[in-house]
Amino acid sequence: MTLDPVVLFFLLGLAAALARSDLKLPPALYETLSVFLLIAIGLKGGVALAKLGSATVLWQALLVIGLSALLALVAFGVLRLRLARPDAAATAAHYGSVSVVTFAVASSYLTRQGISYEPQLTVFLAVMEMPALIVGVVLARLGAQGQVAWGRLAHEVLLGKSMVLLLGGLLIGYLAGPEGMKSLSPLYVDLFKPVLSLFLLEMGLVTAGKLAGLRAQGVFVALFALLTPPVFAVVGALTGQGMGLSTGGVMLLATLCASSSYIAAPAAMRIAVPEANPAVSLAASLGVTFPFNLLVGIPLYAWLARTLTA
Amino acid sequence: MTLDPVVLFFLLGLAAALARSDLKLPPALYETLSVFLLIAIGLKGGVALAKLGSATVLWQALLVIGLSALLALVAFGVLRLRLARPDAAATAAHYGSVSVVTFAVASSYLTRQGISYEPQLTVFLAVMEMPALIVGVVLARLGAQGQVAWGRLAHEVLLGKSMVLLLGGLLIGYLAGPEGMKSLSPLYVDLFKPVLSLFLLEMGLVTAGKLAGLRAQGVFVALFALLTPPVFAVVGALTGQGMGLSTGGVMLLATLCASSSYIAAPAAMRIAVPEANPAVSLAASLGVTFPFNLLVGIPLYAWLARTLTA
Amino acid sequence: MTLDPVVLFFLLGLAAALARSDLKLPPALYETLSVFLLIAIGLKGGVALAKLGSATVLWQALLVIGLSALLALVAFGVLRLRLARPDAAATAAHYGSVSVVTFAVASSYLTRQGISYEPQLTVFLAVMEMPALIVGVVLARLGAQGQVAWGRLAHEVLLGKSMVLLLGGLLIGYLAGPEGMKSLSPLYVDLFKPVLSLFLLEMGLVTAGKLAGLRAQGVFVALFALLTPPVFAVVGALTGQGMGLSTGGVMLLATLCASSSYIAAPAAMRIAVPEANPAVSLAASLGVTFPFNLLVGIPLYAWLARTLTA
Amino acid sequence: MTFHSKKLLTIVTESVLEGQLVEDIRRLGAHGYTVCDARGGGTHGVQGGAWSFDANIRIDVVCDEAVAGAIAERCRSRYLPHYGMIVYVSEVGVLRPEKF
Amino acid sequence: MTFHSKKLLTIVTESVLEGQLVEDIRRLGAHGYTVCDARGGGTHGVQGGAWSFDANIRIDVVCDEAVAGAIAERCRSRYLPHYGMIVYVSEVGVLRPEKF
Amino acid sequence: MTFHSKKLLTIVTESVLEGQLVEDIRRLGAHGYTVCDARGGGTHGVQGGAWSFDANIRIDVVCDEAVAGAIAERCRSRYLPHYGMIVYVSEVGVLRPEKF
Ligand SMILES: Nc1ncnc2c1ncn2[C@@H]1O[C@H](COP(=O)(O)O)[C@@H](O)[C@H]1O
Ligand SMILES: Nc1ncnc2c1ncn2[C@@H]1O[C@H](COP(=O)(O)O)[C@@H](O)[C@H]1O
Ligand SMILES: Nc1ncnc2c1ncn2[C@@H]1O[C@H](COP(=O)(O)O)[C@@H](O)[C@H]1O
Ligand code: NA
Ligand code: NA
Ligand code: NA
Repeated sequence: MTLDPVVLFFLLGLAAALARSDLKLPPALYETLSVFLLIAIGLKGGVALAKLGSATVLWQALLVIGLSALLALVAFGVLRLRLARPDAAATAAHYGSVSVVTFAVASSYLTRQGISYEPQLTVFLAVMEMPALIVGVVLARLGAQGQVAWGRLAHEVLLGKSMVLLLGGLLIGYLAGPEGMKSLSPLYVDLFKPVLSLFLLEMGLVTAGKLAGLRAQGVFVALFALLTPPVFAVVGALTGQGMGLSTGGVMLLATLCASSSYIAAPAAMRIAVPEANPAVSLAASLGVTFPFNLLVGIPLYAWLARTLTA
Repeated sequence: MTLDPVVLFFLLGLAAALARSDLKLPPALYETLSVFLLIAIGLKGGVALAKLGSATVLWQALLVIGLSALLALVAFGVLRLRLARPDAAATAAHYGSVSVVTFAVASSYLTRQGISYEPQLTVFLAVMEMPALIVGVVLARLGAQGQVAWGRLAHEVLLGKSMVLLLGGLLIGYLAGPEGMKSLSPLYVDLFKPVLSLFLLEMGLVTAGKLAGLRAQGVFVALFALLTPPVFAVVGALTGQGMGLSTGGVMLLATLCASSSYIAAPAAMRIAVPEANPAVSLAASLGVTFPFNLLVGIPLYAWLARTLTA
Repeated sequence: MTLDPVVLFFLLGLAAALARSDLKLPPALYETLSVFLLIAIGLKGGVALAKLGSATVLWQALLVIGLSALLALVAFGVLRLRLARPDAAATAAHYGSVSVVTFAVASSYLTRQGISYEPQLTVFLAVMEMPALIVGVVLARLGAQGQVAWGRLAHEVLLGKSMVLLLGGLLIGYLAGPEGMKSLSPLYVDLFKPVLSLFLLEMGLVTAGKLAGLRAQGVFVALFALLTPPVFAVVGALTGQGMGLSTGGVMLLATLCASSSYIAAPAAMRIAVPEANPAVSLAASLGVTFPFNLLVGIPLYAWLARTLTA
Repeated sequence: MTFHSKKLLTIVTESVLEGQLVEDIRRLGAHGYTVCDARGGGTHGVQGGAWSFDANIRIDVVCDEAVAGAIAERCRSRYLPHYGMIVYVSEVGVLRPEKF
Repeated sequence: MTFHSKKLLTIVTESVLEGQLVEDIRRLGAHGYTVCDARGGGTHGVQGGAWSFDANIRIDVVCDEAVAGAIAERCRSRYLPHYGMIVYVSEVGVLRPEKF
Repeated sequence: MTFHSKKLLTIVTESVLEGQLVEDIRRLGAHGYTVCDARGGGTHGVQGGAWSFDANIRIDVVCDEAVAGAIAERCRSRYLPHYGMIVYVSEVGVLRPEKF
C-alpha cells in the first residue's frame, strides 16, 4: 500500500520547516486554497444529495450532531485529569469538531481504492463542526464568573467562513444538480486533488511550528492527541455501521470522529474562551492528531470499516 | 429556466455579507481573478477575430464608441434632475461604460443556451469602456473652475489595467490563433466559468456593502439604477439589429449598453472628478444595476434579442 | 517559425510597463506562480526519472555541477575587466547559475516542436542552481577582510525556496510514479503552460523596471549580458553532445548554461555579498539576458542542438 | 502649517480580535481607525502571519487623551490578560483637529 | 548613539491616490517614502481593503520641518476636501541626518 | 491611565534582511518586534514590492533606550553601508512596562 502523493506534499512541507528552510507560502494563497476546498467539498456533496431521496438524512444528521457533542464531553472528562478547565474545554471542542482537510484526504483515499460513499457524509462534515464548539464554551463557563457572549459565539460559529462555504456549496450543488455542475467541474472536481496537495504542503509547514510547541505541553497532551483518534474512530465506525452506512461511509464517519478541528475551532475558542492557551490545543490537534490521521489513521480506519462491513 | 450556477455564487456572497458572516476573500485573490477574466475574455475574442475577415469590424467599433458616449450624455441629462453636476457626471460615466463581469455572465448564458455570437463583441467590450469616461470628465468640468489633467486622465483610461489586459489578450489571441491557443485553453477556456463563479462570490460580498450605502442616496438614485438598464438595453438591441448582428450578438450588445462599470470607472472618476461622491455611483452601479442585470436583465435581454431577430 | 504565445505574454507585460500602465499583479500571485512552476517542473522530472534506470545520471550531474562552477569563474574573469570585485563576483554567480523560467519556456518550445528530452535535464536544473553561488561568494571574499558566514550561506542556498520545491517535487514525482501523478496532472501538467503565461506577464512587468536601471550600468554590462548567453550556450551544447544527450537534451543544457538566475541568486548574493550593488546584476540578468534568451536564444539553441546532433 | 496636538494610540495584537476591537474603538469615542496586517514575536511566541490564528494586526487610532485612555483601559482589563497584545501611545500633530 | 531630530509625516488615504502622492512627495523635496497597505474607517465610511477603490494606504515620510509642512499643505489644499484622508506629524530621531 | 516612557525604534529596509534583523533584535535584548510588508523609495531607488528582492519591510521594536541604541548601532555598522535602510526612534508611552 503506497502513500497517496498528496500525503508526500505534507511530508515535504514538514521536512522543509523542520530543516528551517525559508519556504513560505503567501497567506493569501492559504486563504484561497481553504475557500476552494470548502466550496468544492460542499458542491460535491450537494450534487450527490440532489440524486438522492433525502428522507433519512435528517435523523442521521441529528444523530451525528449528538455524537460529536458527546465526544467533546468525553474528551473534556479525560483532559480535566490534568488540564485547567479552560484548556480542557477548548481542547475538547477541537476534538469533538472535525477537520475538513482530513476528510478530504480520506475521501481521496477512498476514490483511489475505488470505494464509494454516501453523499450525506458531506452533510455530516458540515453539521459536526459546530456542536462541539458550543459544548466547549459551556464547559469552560460552568462555575466561572464571566458570562458567555452567546450572540457573538452563535454568530462566530454559524456564520463562520467554513460553515458558510460548506453549506453554501452544498446548496448550490443541490440546486445546480449534475447538469449544472458540468461547467464547474474542471475546477472544483478535476483540480480538487492537486489543490489539496498544495494545501497539504502548507499544512506541513505550519504543523512543524506547532510540533515545536508540543514539548512545552508535556507527555499527557501528546498521549491524548495520539490515543484519542483511534478510540473515537471506533465509536464513529460503530455508529456508522449502526446507521447502515456502506464501507466508505463507515470509514468516513470514523475519520470525522477521529479528526480534530484546527480552522474553525481555534478561531471560535480564542474569542469565546480567552483564558485557554491556544498553544495547548494547537499542539495537540495540529501537531499530533492531524499528521497521525494522515499517515496512520486513514488506512487504519479503512481497514476497520472493511472489517465491520464485511 | 433555471439559474446559472455562477449566479448562485453571487447570491451566496450576497447572503453571507447581509447576514454579517466573517467570510472574506483575500484582496490578492480578487485582483488575480479579475486579471484572469480580462485576459481570458480578450484571448477568446482575439482567437475568434483571427478566423474572421475584420473588414466590417472597424466601422462597427466606431459606431458602438459613439453609442456609449451618447448613453453617457443621456444618463447625465436624467441624473442632473436631482444630483449635483459632479455626481451626475461621474455616475453617467459609469453607465455609459460597461461591466466586464456582466458581459462574462451573459456570454456564459448564451453558451449554455447554445447560441453563438460574433467575435467582435469582445472588441466592443474593450472599446466601450473608455469613451463614456471621457464624456463624464468633460461634463464634470464644463462651467467648473478646475482644469482637467487630460494627460493623467488619458493615461489612466488608455493604460488602465482593464484596457491593457483586454486589448493585450485580444492581440495575443489574434496572433496565436486557434492553434497557439490550444495549449493555453485548459486555463483560459476550461476554467473560465468556475473562476467566474469565485469572482461572483466576491462580487456578492462587495455588493452587499454598497447596497447598504444605497439607502443614504434616496429613491431617485435607486430608480435610476433600476430603470436605466432595460431602457439602454433596448437601444443597444436595436443598434445591434441595425448592424445586422445575430441573436447572440444583439443580446450581448444590449447587455453591454445595460451594464455599468464598477472597475475602470470608479478608479478613473475618483482621480479625474474628485468632487464626486463615489458612494452615489457605486450604490447605483454595484448595489442595484449589477445584481439586476445578473438576475433579471440577462434573460430579459436574451428574450428581447430573440424577438428582434426572429 | 511563430512566437510561442507565452512569449507574447512577456512582451505584453514589457510593453505595459514601458508605457507606464498601472497594471500590477499582486505579490502573492507572483509567489504562488513561482511555487507552482518549481513543483510542476520537479514533479515532471521525478516521474520521468522513475521510468529510467538512474545509473548514469549521477556522474552526469557531477559534470554539470563542475560546468556551472566553471562558467561562473569565466564570467568573473571577464567582468573583473571593468567591475569591482564584489559586483563582478555577484554577477558571475548569477550567470553560472540557471533560470527556472527560461528552462520552462525552452521545454515548452521543445514540446511544441515535438522534440523529447532526457528526464535528467530537470535534475541538472536543480543541481546547477547552487554551485555558482558558492563560487561567487568565494570570489567576493578572496582578499577581502570580512569573513563568510558559511553556515548562513549554505542554509540560504540548500534550503532556499527554489531548491526545496524543485528537489521536493523531483522526489515526490519519483515516489509517486506515473500512476500516482495521474490525479495531480490536471493542475501540474495541463495547466503548466497557461500558468507560465501569467508568470511571464509578471516577468515582463518587472523586466521593464530593470531595463531602466541598465543605462546607469553602461555599455560593458549590456554587452556582457548580450554576448554571454550564446557563448555559454555553445559550451553547454558541446558538453551535452559529449554526454551523448539527444537533440532536446543538448538544447536544454545549452539553455541552462546560457540562462542566468534572477530568483535564487539575487537573494543569496544580497545576503552573502552585501557590498555588491544588486542593480548591476539584475540589470544584466533580468533586463537583458532573460529577454534575449526568450526571444532570440531559445530558437537559436534549438538550431544549434539540431546541427550538432544531426 | 499649524498642527494640533493629539494622541496616537497603537495596538498590536492577534488578528482574531479585529472585529471586537473596532467595535470597542468606535464605542469609546474615536472617529476613525487604521488597520494593517502584521507579524511578529513577543512573550506569546512567534506569530508568523500565515494563518488567521497565527497573524497579527496593528491598529492605529488618532484621538484625544481621554479617548486614548479609555481604549487603553479597555485593552488592559479585557484583552491584555489573555491575548498577545501591546499598547502604546505617542504625541502627534494633526491638520484638522475637528476630525478626531 | 546620537539621533538627529526630524519630522515623521504620516498620511492615511485612499489607495487610488498612491501615484499622485508619491509624485507630490518627491517634488516637494522628500528624499524617500514608505507605503503600506491598510484598511480602516473614518468620516468617509469603512474602507474594507478588498477592492482597489475600497482600500487605504499609509504613507510615511521622514523629512525636515519645511518639507513636512509643504507636503501637509499640499494635502490640505488638494486632497483633504475631496478624499478620505488623515495627516499627522510626529518627532523622530534619525541615525543619518544627511539621508533625509 | 498611566503610560510608562519607552523608545519605539523603527527600521525600514529590504525584506531579504528580515531573518537576520529579527535575530539581531532578539540577541540585543528586545522582548518583541512587529513586522509589516512595505514598499517605498529612497536613495537606493524604488522598491515596488512585487518580488522579494524588490520589497521592503518595516520593523517596529518597543524597548528601553539602551536596547534601542544597541540595535541602531548594529544597523549603522552592519547594514546601513550596504543596504537600503532607514532607522529612526521616537518616544512612546506603554501600558505594561515590564513587557518591554
Ligand atoms: N517589544 C515589542 N516591540 C514591538 N512589537 C512587540 C513587542 N512585544 C510584542 N510585540 C508585538 O505584539 C504581539 C503580541 O505580543 P506578546 O503579547 O508579547 O506576545 C507580538 O506578536 C508582536 O507583534
Ligand atoms: N481617528 C483616526 N485614527 C486613525 N485612522 C483614521 C482616523 N480617522 C480616519 N482614519 C483613517 O483615514 C482614512 C480616511 O479617513 P476619513 O477621511 O475620516 O474617512 C480612514 O479610512 C482610516 O483608515
Ligand atoms: N525619507 C524617508 N521617509 C520614509 N521612508 C524612507 C525615506 N527614505 C527611505 N525610506 C524607506 O527606506 C527604504 C530604503 O531607503 P534608502 O536606503 O534611502 O533607499 C526605502 O525603500 C523606503 O521604503
Ligand atoms: Na472529531
Ligand atoms: Na453601459
Ligand atoms: Na547559466
